Amino acid sequence: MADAPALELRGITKRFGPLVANRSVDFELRRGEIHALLGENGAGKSTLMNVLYGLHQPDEGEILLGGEKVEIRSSSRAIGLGIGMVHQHFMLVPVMTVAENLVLGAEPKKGPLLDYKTAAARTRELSERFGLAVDPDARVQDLGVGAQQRVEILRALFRGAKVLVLDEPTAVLTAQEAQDLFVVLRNLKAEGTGIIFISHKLNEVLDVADRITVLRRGEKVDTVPAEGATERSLATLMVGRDVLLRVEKDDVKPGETLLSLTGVSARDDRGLPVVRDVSLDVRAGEIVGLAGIDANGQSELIETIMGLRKPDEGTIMVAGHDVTHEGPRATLASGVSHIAEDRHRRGLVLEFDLAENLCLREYKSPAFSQHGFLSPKKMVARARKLLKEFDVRGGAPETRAGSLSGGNQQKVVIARELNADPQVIIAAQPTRGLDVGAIEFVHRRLVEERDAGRAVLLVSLEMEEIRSLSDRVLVIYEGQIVAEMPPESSEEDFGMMMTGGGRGVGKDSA
Amino acid sequence: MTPAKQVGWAGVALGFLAFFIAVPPIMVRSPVVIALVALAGVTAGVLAVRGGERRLGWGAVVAGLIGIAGGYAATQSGETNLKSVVVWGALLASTLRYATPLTFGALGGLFSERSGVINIALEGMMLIGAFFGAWGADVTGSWVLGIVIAIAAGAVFAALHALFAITFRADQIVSGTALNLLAVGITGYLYVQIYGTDGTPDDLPRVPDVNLPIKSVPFFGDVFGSLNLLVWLALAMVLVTWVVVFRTAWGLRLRSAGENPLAAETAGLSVVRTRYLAVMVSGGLAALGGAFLSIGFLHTFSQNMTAGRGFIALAALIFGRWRPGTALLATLLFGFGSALAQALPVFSPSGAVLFQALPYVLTLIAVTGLIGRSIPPLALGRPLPKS
Amino acid sequence: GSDDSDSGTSSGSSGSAATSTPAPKSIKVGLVTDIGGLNDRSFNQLANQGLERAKSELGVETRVLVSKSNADYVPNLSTLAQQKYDLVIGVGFLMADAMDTVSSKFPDTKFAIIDVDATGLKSKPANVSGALFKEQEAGYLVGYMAGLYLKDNGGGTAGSVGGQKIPPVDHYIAGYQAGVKAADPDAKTVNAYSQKFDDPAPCKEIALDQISKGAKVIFQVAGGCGLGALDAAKEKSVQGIGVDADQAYLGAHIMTSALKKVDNAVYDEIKAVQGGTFKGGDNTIFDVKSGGVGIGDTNDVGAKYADQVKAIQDKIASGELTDIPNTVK
Amino acid sequence: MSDVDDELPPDATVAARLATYVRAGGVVTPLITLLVAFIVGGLVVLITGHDPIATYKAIFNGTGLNWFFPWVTGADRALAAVNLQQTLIVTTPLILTGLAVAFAFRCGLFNIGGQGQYIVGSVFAVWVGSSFEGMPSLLHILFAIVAGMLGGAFWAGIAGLLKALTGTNEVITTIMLNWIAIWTGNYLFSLGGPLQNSNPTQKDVPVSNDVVAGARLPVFWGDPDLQGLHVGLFIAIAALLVFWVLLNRTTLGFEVRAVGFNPDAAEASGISVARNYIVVMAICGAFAGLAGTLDVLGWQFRIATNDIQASQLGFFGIAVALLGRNTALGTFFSALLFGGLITGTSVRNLDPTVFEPALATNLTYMIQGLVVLLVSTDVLVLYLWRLRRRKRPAVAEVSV
Ligand SMILES: Nc1ncnc2c1ncn2[C@@H]1O[C@H](COP(=O)(O)OP(=O)(O)OP(=O)(O)O)[C@@H](O)[C@H]1O
Ligand SMILES: Nc1ncnc2c1ncn2[C@@H]1O[C@H](COP(=O)(O)OP(=O)(O)OP(=O)(O)O)[C@@H](O)[C@H]1O
Ligand SMILES: [Mg+2]
Ligand SMILES: [Mg+2]
Repeated sequence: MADAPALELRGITKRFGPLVANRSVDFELRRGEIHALLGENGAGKSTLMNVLYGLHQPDEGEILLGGEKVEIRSSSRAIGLGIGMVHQHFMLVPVMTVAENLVLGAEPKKGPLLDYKTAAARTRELSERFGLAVDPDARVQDLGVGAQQRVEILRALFRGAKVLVLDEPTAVLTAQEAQDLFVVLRNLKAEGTGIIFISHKLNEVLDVADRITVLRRGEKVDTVPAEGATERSLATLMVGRDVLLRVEKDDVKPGETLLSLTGVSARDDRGLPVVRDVSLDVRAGEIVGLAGIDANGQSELIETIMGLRKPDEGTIMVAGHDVTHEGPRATLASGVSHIAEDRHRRGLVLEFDLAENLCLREYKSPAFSQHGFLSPKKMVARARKLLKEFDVRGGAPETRAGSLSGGNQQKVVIARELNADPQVIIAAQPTRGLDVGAIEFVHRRLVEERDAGRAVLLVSLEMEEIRSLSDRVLVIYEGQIVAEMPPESSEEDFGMMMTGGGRGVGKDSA
Repeated sequence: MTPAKQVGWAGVALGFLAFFIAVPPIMVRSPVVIALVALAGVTAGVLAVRGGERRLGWGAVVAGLIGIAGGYAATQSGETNLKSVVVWGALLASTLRYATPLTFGALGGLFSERSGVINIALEGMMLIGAFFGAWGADVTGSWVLGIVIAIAAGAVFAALHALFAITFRADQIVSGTALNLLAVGITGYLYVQIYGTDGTPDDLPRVPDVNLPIKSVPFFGDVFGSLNLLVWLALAMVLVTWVVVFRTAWGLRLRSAGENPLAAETAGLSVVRTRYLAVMVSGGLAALGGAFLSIGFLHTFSQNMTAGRGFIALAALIFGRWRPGTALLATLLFGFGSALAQALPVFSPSGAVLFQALPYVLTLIAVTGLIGRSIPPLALGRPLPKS
Repeated sequence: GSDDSDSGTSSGSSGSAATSTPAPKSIKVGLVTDIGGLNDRSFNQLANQGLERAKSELGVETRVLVSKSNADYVPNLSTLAQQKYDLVIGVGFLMADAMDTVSSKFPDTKFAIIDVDATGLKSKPANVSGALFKEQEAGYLVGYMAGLYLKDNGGGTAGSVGGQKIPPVDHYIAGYQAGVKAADPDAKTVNAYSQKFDDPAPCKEIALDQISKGAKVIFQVAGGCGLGALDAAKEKSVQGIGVDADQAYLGAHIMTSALKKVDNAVYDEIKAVQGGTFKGGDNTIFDVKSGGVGIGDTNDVGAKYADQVKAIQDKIASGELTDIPNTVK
Repeated sequence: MSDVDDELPPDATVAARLATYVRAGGVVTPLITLLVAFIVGGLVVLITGHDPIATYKAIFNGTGLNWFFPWVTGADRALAAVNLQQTLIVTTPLILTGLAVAFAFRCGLFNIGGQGQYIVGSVFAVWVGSSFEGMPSLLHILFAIVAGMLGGAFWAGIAGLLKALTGTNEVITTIMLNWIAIWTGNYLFSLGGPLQNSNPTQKDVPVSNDVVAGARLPVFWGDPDLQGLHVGLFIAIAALLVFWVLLNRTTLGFEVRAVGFNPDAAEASGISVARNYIVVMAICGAFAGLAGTLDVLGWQFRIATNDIQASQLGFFGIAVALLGRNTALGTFFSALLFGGLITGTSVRNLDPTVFEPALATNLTYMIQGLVVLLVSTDVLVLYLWRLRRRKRPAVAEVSV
């Protein structure tokens, strides 16, 4: 059947326990088509694709490839059927070379041995054919995200993918890198490959896709042609109502400098320099945004400020105190609050109950302990108050933090950090993974804190968030502050600076 | 290598040289010379520390101090005593024998850990190998079959580790500890049940020695002239392991399972199968180490006869940074410590007992000091996420 | 109350037994091993053999308690005493303190202890008989044979491997070295301790080391560990000498064995109790003269020297040869 | 309640893992675990031609736990009392070595070094206990206890220090420290060793001096001369209490638990992870050292070189802690269980015609191994759990 669609999903339902991630979803992909999949966080996009790739088994529904019903029990089966996937979180082996990553699972052999030469040659060949520049012998861990992305795509193509799934491939790319990627995608499309493209960025979707399918709360809402669709119409489809994310805030009235970094440099866990000579000031009553692409030293910079990472050089002052070599406890004590970028890793002890989590900073203060003995009653009383104040739902003081939903966990972190009456707030990805309502709450609180005269350093990968909240924006690239820009600057200008356009050096092309 | 690193390693080498020249065959008798050489090592260490190679530098300082202490002690002791302790040929032959079970164990551990499964159960797997090697050789009357049965038993026992660690996603250290206890129980039970109070028969088939026609070659003849077949096999396995793990497609898959199992999974590989196989290979190799003890070297089985060798093998693996060549060096270091401990009492019979701690102290220093933090496979100890 | 009547009758009957020896009285005998366990191929095993022999030949009722740890010594000894065993035998010098405690608590029970000087016990109990062995005499005999062998083979070294430096071990070794020197004044001796009694590996390494340095005979005094030393002898085709029990069964490489007849000691103590001649608060010395120590079967090599060794044995028995050293320099 | 297994992130710490299991199974899980372990053990007994029921019954009676049955009277009762005393004497150090493992687990550390710490503690205790004759009794005992605990703390602290400073895996270092402790201990009491006894009649025996009468712990049940039950049991029980309070009611315990569950988060909230590693290991060592101390002061009174090589109590602590789920109460009961197994399988109590004691010793190891193995996953319980959930249709479907 020549005119059968390349791929068809019929009535796919996938449950995780009581949660229905996909409910009776139909989906169709034609040959030589770029089909975008849209939906809010948690709408079930990745789940649907994981079902297609054999990583999840559907509870109901069937999959047809070229009109034939297929069962995909494993990813090797999916690969065998010509399905390739570039995952939201990269699936590469960092210590191995590009070529090794590429051939993993379908290795060329010479006798019993791996034929590395052939592997490298084929990598080079493929890379030239599709215009995806990579060095076969480079170790993946030494590559930037853009290059890793290219390796992922090459890997899928190497295995002969006829259907290519890209799960949020542009999330970590700059505007320019994204445009480069789209050129590749159009080439692939011309060769007859069907492409499923997931993104939250409506403009990209309109730019590159032929058709668009929207998921909402696990269900398919509609499939529409890109022609004729607008960002607004798509947003309405996704959320189910008109949305306009706008943060209301007064004009900035900055006061004295509360956080001041001068010439700070630090290394990453492997000992490579990642923070280079960073100097910045954050004053009372302002929100300073730190914009940058993921893995450009933001995490390490925050760790250095918090005393979690030893700087090689430079000084860090908080409200006039030098905390450079003081360690986390003293840094916190000097009046810094830290909304950690990964709440599960740094923000919360999931096995602790909420009362304990809310006391993580202050368990030693006389309010909660005497002579080294804790007083659980006081901890619970305080927790009860905070949980109410910060509208944490689904949790009592005795509830284990791990049993809350992500948004409510984040509220717990925020409650603890803001309640500490800080001078400086470091908010790293404060709304990552939150729903619209929760995002509004967090944004409102941050603005309130700013208005209360605190200095806020906002680190985020979401340009939208940075632009709507910040009073000033600093751009970080390869560990250096490369520019200070007003938040009103255009997306393109930001993109330029964030990719090193300001210095004229490209990282990934090296 | 950065210059600081070179200086650091030179310092380490000088430290050991200070000791080396004090003992036969060179036997420098002047403490001053020894001290000068060792001090040069210490100085190099300090320089390396200054140059940023802190750990290596301190390692060189320690090596220098050991060099002074050991070298000085050597110059102060009688030449006859020295000559009777430091017979390099005998010492190294003994080192190889001590190292062999450890090498098998460490290589076994390498397979398992490279695939992402912590193998603290090496001790138990060795013990299983020791018993079933002896039992197999006894019932079949053939050492070859004894070895085969030992390997099979080790692999089956390791499959249990795989079942719990991989399929049931148990904490791998805890389940490994359990297997060690279980191995003591199983082998002890069977031993008592089968052999009662008589012990294994005295005509247990033996793995033969390989007699090379180099007996008369000085030094080499003493060391390599008549080593057990399994000693040679252990050395060969180091090479084989390296080729398999780093030069074959399966090795690539194995390492990818240990570094990023999800990546391997999405490349269409079965991480579960890879890990099972790796853990079972691990069991087979460790069991071979046990079989060396029972039918290669001692020709008997006794309860709990591995006596902690599995743990040392694990330490050697870590010290050797999960690489076959360096792991071999680590086992040789430990073997040398044991051999030396056995020879040293000539100097001080009352301190003889204390010398027994030498190999463990050496391992402790080695694991913590000199070489620095070794970075394990990224996914080591992590079960595959559930889908 | 029953305690008294019991011991009263037993002492009464044993008084008459001393003179007339009627049909053997059925008594209960308990044996407590030390932590080496029953299959140590050494004195625990031998003690058990003695007990078995007494059971079949003397018709006594027996029970063996194996100690798994030192925590078992006192409860094991006292359990047997409480259960009215007529004789409770402890094995090994590590049990000395426990024996001291328990025997004082049960003055009416008879105790015997192998390898311990009963007069040296802290509370000097009158109901404990010590069984001491002159291991040095056995060591001397096998050493003499080793020396003769060396002499015939162009001289050389006689090696010995001890478990730990403790008295019974050193007695053997001291005698052995003296014997070697007596037979061949030019022979050298080497000795080392493995520090272990169970793991055969260190003993084998020590023996291999000694052999590589010219030892032509290896004498093991290290229990289960020592089997490794004898295995080294087998592998390197030198002569091995067993210890405690007759270890000739290990193969043709076993020149002979130095015997310490713990089985006889146990048997004798039982017989003494049965016959009413048991004497507490004192030691029984087992030596060449009494047949308590001696030399085992020889292989073809050793057989050549059997007569000469026999002569020495007679000399020791007759008291002509004394002052065999019992400490290793 | 969601499936416990899916709740666990793949990189969960041991502490988090065990906490999840405690939540999931409560007291039922360890009981089922035990049951399965005993059934498997029984099967082994059966297959090798013995009667498992008679064997287990004999073992049980050997523990002396039948003392609690009112219908056991007369000589049986007296015997049961003695056996129970012995069981409790073994339980005492097991509680403490169990705590030494459990406390470390709660901080995310795996302390396999209980054996070495036990040895070092007992060495210190025997040294203090056999010196200072004439010191007031209570003071002497306290002194010896403090010394023993400090000794253990010092020994374990080395592993903590190395972990904190260089990140060296504590599993490896504690194992090495065990061996070093064994050989150093052997050296101290060997002939000519610095702590070998000074008694002229015993100068050939590699044993320490005796603990003086004043430093011995009073016996409160049974014959003081025949290894009756000493008051160390109460000290161990007090240690359980200390453990619980320390962990749950002090700032130190708060830190320990935080580090155990999530060292990154703990560090970010100002808790020094390195300091906790050192402190926690030292406390663990103090527990294990106390175990050795109580043994020395309670019934052993001296240390011979062979005792050091033969002792296994430190290793048993691992199984005790795991079965007890690192909780105070759990540790008590599992210590009692293993104490019972040890005495129950001893030859004194187990009639060789029922089951050969040499086999029984190994059966204990097997049961111990099975218990730990099953605890490592709680696989059985989880399995039943899932089965039950599968049978029961999803109650209410929740949309995303
Ligand atoms: N393995 C799993 N077990 C249980 N629930 C899961 C699992 N994977 C996903 N979910 C849940 O299923 C829902 C859909 O998740 P999915 O990852 O498909 O969302 P998404 O549309 O890809 O969101 P995003 O845009 O954030 O990537 C979410 O509520 C998520 O928490
Ligand atoms: N891996 C998982 N296993 C089991 N349940 C999960 C898993 N992931 C998510 N859930 C459940 O799915 C539901 C939604 O999860 P999700 O992570 O999408 O929440 P969220 O969207 O981040 O939180 P919020 O709704 O507060 O923003 C929660 O009830 C959570 O318990
Ligand atoms: Mg997704
Ligand atoms: Mg979400």
